[in-house]
Amino acid sequence: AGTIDDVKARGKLNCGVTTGLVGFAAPDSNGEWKGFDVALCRAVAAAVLGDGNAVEFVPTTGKTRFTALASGEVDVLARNTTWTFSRDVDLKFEFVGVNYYDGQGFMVPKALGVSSAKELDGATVCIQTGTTTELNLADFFRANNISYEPVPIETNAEAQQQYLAGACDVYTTDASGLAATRATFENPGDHVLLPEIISKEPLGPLVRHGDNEWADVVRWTLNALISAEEYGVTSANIDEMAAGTNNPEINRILGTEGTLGEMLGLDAQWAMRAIKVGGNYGEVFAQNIGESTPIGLARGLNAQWTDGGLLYSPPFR
Amino acid sequence: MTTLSDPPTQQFRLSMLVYDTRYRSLTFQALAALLLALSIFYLGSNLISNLRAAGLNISFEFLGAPAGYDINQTLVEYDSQSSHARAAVVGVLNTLVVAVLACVTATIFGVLAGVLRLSNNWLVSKLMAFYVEIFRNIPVLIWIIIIFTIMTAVLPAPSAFRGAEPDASMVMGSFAFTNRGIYTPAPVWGPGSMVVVLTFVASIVAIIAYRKYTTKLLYDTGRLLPVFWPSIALFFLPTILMFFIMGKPVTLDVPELKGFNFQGGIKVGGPLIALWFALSIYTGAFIAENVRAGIQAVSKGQTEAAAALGLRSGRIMSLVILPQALRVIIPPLISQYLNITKNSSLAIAVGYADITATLGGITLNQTGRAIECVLLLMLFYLTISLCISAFMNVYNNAIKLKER
Amino acid sequence: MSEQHAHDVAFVRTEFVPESPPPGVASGPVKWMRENLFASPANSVLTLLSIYAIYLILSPTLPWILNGVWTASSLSECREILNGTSGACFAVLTERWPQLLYGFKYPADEYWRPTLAFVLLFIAAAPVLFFDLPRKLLIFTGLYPFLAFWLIWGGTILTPLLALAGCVVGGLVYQRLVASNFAAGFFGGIVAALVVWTLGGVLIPEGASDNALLPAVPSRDLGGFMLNMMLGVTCVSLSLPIGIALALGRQSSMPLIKWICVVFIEFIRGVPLITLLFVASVMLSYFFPPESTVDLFLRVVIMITMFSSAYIAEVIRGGLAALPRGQYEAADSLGLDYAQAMRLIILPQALKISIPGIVNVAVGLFKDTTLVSVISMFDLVGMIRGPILASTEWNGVYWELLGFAAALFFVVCYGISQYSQWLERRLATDHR
Amino acid sequence: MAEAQMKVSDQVAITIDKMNKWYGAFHVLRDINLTVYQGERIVICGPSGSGKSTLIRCINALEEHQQGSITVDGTLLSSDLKNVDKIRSEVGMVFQHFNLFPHLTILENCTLAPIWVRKIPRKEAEATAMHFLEKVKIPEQANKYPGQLSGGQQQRVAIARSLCMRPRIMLFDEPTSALDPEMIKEVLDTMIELAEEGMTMLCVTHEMGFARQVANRVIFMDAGQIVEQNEPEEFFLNPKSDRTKLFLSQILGH
Amino acid sequence: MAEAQMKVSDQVAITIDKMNKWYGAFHVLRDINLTVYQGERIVICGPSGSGKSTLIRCINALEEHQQGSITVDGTLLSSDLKNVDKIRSEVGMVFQHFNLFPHLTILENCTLAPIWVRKIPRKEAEATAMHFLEKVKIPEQANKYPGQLSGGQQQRVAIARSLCMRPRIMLFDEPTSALDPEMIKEVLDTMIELAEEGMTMLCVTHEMGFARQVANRVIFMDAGQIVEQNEPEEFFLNPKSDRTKLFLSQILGH
Ligand SMILES: Nc1ncnc2c1ncn2[C@@H]1O[C@H](COP(=O)(O)OP(=O)(O)OP(=O)(O)O)[C@@H](O)[C@H]1O
Ligand SMILES: Nc1ncnc2c1ncn2[C@@H]1O[C@H](COP(=O)(O)OP(=O)(O)OP(=O)(O)O)[C@@H](O)[C@H]1O
Ligand SMILES: NC(=O)CC[C@H](N)C(=O)O
Ligand SMILES: [Mg+2]
Ligand SMILES: [Mg+2]
Repeated sequence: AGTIDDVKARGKLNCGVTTGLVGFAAPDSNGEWKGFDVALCRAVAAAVLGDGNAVEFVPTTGKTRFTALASGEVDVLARNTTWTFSRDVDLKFEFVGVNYYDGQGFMVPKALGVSSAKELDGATVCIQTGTTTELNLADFFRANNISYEPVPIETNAEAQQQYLAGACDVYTTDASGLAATRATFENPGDHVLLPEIISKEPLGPLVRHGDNEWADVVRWTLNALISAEEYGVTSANIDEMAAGTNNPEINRILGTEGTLGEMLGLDAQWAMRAIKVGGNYGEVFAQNIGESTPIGLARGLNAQWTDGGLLYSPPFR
Repeated sequence: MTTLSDPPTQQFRLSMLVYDTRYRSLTFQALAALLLALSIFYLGSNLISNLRAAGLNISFEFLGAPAGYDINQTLVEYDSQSSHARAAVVGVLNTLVVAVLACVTATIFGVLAGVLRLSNNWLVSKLMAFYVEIFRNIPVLIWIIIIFTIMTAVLPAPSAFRGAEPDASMVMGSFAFTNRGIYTPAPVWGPGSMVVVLTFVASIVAIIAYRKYTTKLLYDTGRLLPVFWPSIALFFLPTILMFFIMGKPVTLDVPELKGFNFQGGIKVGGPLIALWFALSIYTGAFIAENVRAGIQAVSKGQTEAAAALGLRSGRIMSLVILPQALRVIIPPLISQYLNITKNSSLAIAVGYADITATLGGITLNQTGRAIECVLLLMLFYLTISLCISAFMNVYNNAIKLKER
Repeated sequence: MSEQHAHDVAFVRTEFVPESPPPGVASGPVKWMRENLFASPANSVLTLLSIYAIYLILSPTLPWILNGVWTASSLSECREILNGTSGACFAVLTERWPQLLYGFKYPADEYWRPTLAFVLLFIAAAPVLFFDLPRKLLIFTGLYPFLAFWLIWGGTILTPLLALAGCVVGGLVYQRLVASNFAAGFFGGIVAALVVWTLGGVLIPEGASDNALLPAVPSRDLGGFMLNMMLGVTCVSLSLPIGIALALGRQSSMPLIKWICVVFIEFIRGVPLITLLFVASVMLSYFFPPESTVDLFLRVVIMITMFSSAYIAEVIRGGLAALPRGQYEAADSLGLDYAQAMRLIILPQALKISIPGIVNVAVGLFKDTTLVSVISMFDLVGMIRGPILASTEWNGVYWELLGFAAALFFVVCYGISQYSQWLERRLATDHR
Repeated sequence: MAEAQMKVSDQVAITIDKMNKWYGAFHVLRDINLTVYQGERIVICGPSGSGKSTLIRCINALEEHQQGSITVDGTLLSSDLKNVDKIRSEVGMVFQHFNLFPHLTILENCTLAPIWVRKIPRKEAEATAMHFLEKVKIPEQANKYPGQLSGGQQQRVAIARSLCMRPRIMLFDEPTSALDPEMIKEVLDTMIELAEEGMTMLCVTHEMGFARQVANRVIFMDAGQIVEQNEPEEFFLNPKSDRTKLFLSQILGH
Repeated sequence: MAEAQMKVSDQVAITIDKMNKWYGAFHVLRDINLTVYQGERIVICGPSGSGKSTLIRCINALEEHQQGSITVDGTLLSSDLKNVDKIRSEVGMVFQHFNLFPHLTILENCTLAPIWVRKIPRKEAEATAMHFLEKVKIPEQANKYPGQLSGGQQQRVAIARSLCMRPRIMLFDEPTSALDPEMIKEVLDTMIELAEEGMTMLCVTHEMGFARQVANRVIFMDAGQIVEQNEPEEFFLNPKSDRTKLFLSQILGH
């Protein structure tokens, strides 16, 4: 049976997330998962099962995430995972889209007085193993002909601990991850992100190869969130809009027109529910990692194409 | 009575498969073989269909591809362009390094604690009992993490050594204890240093020869020469003399804070130290128990008999008690060594680049070749443990006390 | 013949010497100290060194512990309270103890369930651990797994009842059939149990768990020390029967069976538990049918059980080897068949000899359950290293948390090992 | 001598025909031919290692033989487990080292096999057990454990345990050689009583007094062969073979 | 009786004067006075726990005494290690449980102490060892390990091992009580031979035959005291003290 039937039968969506990266996915003190990636999981769950809380969050490390997905332990992996050729082709996964356009950055204590990554010759670098950043790092230092010493680490939490203790001079990972990590520091101001972004890290949710129905569900849920922002559908006004608008695209998304839901194997309100749980893409972004949060990420590349960003959902039609 | 010498040949009946001892065991074994084959087939077919469904295949070609990642402790030449196989070799060597180091120190800790636990000093023996109980009853993973945390959270970062009035300073001006590891001076072998080294090796040989000679002299003539002080003298004097004669050819390269880190000297990385120390102190507690049991296994009568023959306590220890106690101690000691090797796989908790971390960790992850990597990993540990137990069997047979 | 010696040897004591106290060597603490602490110069040096070592350890830790802060909501608040003085921040324990004990997802209203299961565990284990208790208690021991399952996982009570029913029916069929033939009884029992389970599985309504008496808790939500306890207890009890089977198989005269057991045991004992856990987390699901998703907890239980059964098999093999051959022969000559001889004569004795060894394996295994944190399960160590240390409030409180984990394990393991020593002493003097 | 009262029938209890046995390449039993009639009491003696134990263990199928045949009470001892079971339940065996089950009480020792092998209800089995325990004169020990009894008492329990299976033939392998002198008598008395009731007995023993008093036949074995057999009086007074003479001079001498 | 050939000189070998010993608060040896002349053969007997072993262990400084003095061959036993060494090398001791060194061959057992303590060259020590092994009649076992010998042989090796140190006094602590009856004789024979050569011997034993045959004096101890001592004939036929009578009736009775 396809994943979608499994999920429906189970009544729960198994969603792979990080073991804890504030803003993207982390349990709060009540054990409730919160974050940008979490919101996507909830949206999918709402779309498929009608309940944004019908999600089992499976914490995975950089190392365990792919086996968790491949072995069927999770139905979808929403764990700031970079879309790369080999993961798509060789590891046989299906990236359904990009929910955050990112790049690898470096964070150093201000006190070190470093202003460029090129000055890091001989530095000790904390790096999460099993990630693209680990490979980029090797390439970057080799290309610039400078040396470094890697300190391989399993989780963001440990990296943070090592970095703060001074066991490494630099912490490198996705720039968004760096910002999120820095936000949890006691004195975030003592640490700076270096200007270099040494790679492209398009982060997005992924599913197993070969189950296209399921891939479509996740892909279009993500697109629904993005489109919703584009068309101004928010969690606040969605009920209103669901009554019918004069924009046929919105109507198709919200199920008042056409049979898109049916084509996906869902009901007509699937996208409406998905948008309702956490809001549209913009709302999710603003709530979890946006400029008003401690993490304070600007939209940048992640603005709608209409605003000069890269977010560009294919049409619902 | 008849003359028939063989039991009458019976007609074969099906029930004989179960009730006849001749067939019974064959029947059961056939059944077992069938079950085994069935389960292998079941698991195998699941595996194949799962792999096909996921579009994967089993292949070890990835081992030849460039690894792409760097490793911080490499005993053989390695960079990110080397193959995964080479990364695995680096991991194997790192595993062996930490295992061997931990075996040595665990033995020292264990023997010390085991002997001291038998001390008639109340405080010391209680202290050792405390050590043994505390370390045996808390998981080794927790110890590794605790010691690693001490390494990273308590020791100063290299930057603390910087500045006019640094927060930390080097011990004796040449040892730096930092949270990235310990930096010690490294010897620099100048011209002529070979001579010094050779002298040192020669004096070690001389010590062994001298000890052999004293025993032989005793056996031949009954004259017992002093052993301890001459050994000490032989150990130090020739080498030191030669060192000065050759004009101090060996100099020390003292680590110095340059840039982000200390440069020069020898660095023993923090993860290595944490793992090494945790494994040795944890296993040391077990070895201490073995040592104590071994010494206690030699009956009091042996000591008394030796004393009654006029032997002094030092000699009783070395001639009578230790040779017997060692027979009891060494077999469990070897299985503790095996445990150390297996537990060294916990390196993964502190980021030490052993085989589990390279082949079973990063390589597995970057290539997605889970089955292949885990298989290779198990194969490696299995080989080591089979070698150790083969060695143990040989040893056990060699030391077996002759009995009637 | 006595003319040779000039000495008159005859002597008869007429007055008996009364017992007298030893000559006035100093007694009391001074004497004790002289004998036990300062018997010789070397000894005195050792004593002083020990005292210094104790001082070194206690001087920073004691004030740190005594000055501990027990109420604060975050590390920074804690530091404010301490105001620069050295002191522990035990507030993290008071704040997060439910997470440490039960994991961060076990529903808070239901904490009483695992707690109750834990308490009942003692009652269930007692008759196994102490032979003097009435044998009737073993009935409770038999029921306990089902009860504990229901308490911890919740859901419909039908599931454990069905499992129990299956076992009971299987047992009854076994008893029936074993009279004629062991193999028939054994396989008959298994088949009967399977039939009950499949039939019952069809009968249990789909939504039975939805509004059950105890809300269902998925196994992914288990965590903290509870997870360690559950893994330890489950795997040890499951591995006992498997270990016995392996040990008997290894003694078998049938080469194939012996060979299978030897390969299995030596293979498992040759690889570290971590690699087996890797197998559980990354490989095992490839061996199950594609549609069945066996959850991680179960896979880990399978691997740890295999691991510990290999070790237990070796312990039991020792127990079997310690039995004199005469016991086997006496059983044979009375006409008992293999299964009866094993069940009635050999195993009861061999197991009794093996209990201390089994307990030691159990302690080792219990400690090793912390390794599941490496495959990102949130046991006690996983909780500490993951969610708690990563949280904004408690980022950086290592010692309190690690010390707590260490203390918890110490109490349990030390307790068990004391029990095993007591048992060894008792078995040594037990004449029966 | 009580022999007059003991009856030997014409019915064959055990027939051993051209039996040969090897341990590996070592030929322990060579060409054994022996017919035992019901009610016969046979004592087997011979030097250590001559194969006495092996012979009676073969009768009970505790050891396999490689050539020849053994028939017990009409049942041919073959590799068929049913026959083995049948023979074992007809034949009781008492070992040198008693081999009581230390984890069971005396009573449980005695009822175990009747309940599990003969499928006799427990009550009944216990009654039988008490009957035989009375016979060996230790009914009061029924609820103790073997470790709490003296060697002589233990051996008597072992005899009672065998009797509880109501065997038609009893085998004894040096039943008294692990006992202190004063206990030997207790056990021999029990065996004599058994003999008087007409039980077919094969007994490996060096107790010549016992042999004289109860045996119909003494068999002397050496090097895996039956060297001589005769009635006890004849055997002891007029040994025919040199080996027997040598052996008798040794054991009677000391 | 061979006693006629055994000579007792007037020279004192051991003097024990008002010796007292306590284990903790327990008074094990009370007011022991004893003079042993060279060439004397003394048998010490008494009930279990009466302090016999403790007494002879004190002579060898295996136990410390708290009051009184022990002088062996003119050397006062004090806490001075040199005196202790001197005394130990003059006094040989044979234990109940032999205490051979299981990891050394018989020959090595016998040469260990001569080489390391007496500093005798190995060749010579081995010759001496073979001499004494011949004396105890087991030279052919020289290259076996203790575990390969029977109890009696082991005890004889233990005696030879002590003799290799050429002691002037031998102490025996129940040397035969761990042995099977037939082996006891072997060992006693060896001891008798030693006695015939005039060795000064103190022997804790309950072998009355041995006492009668070789002892000049039998000492009876009870409750840590010497209760009675006399020549063997007198001692056994005419015990004076009630305790001695009671004791003798017990051990001779059975
Ligand atoms: N399992 C065995 N494997 C090989 N040889 C054996 C085995 N059991 C016995 N033997 C050998 O078979 C021979 C006969 O043994 P058996 O026990 O029958 O002698 P026995 O007459 O009973 O002697 P004893 O009076 O000492 O009991 C002996 O030489 C013995 O060493
Ligand atoms: N190390 C010790 N500590 C305390 N008490 C001891 C010790 N050794 C012996 N005793 C006690 O001293 C008393 C004398 O013991 P000793 O061994 O000398 O008796 P014995 O006459 O040799 O008895 P046996 O015939 O049983 O060997 C006994 O009551 C014994 O319990
Ligand atoms: N740091 C992370 O956890 C993710 C790193 C990177 N985006 C990857 O997918 O490999
Ligand atoms: Mg025999
Ligand atoms: Mg004594």
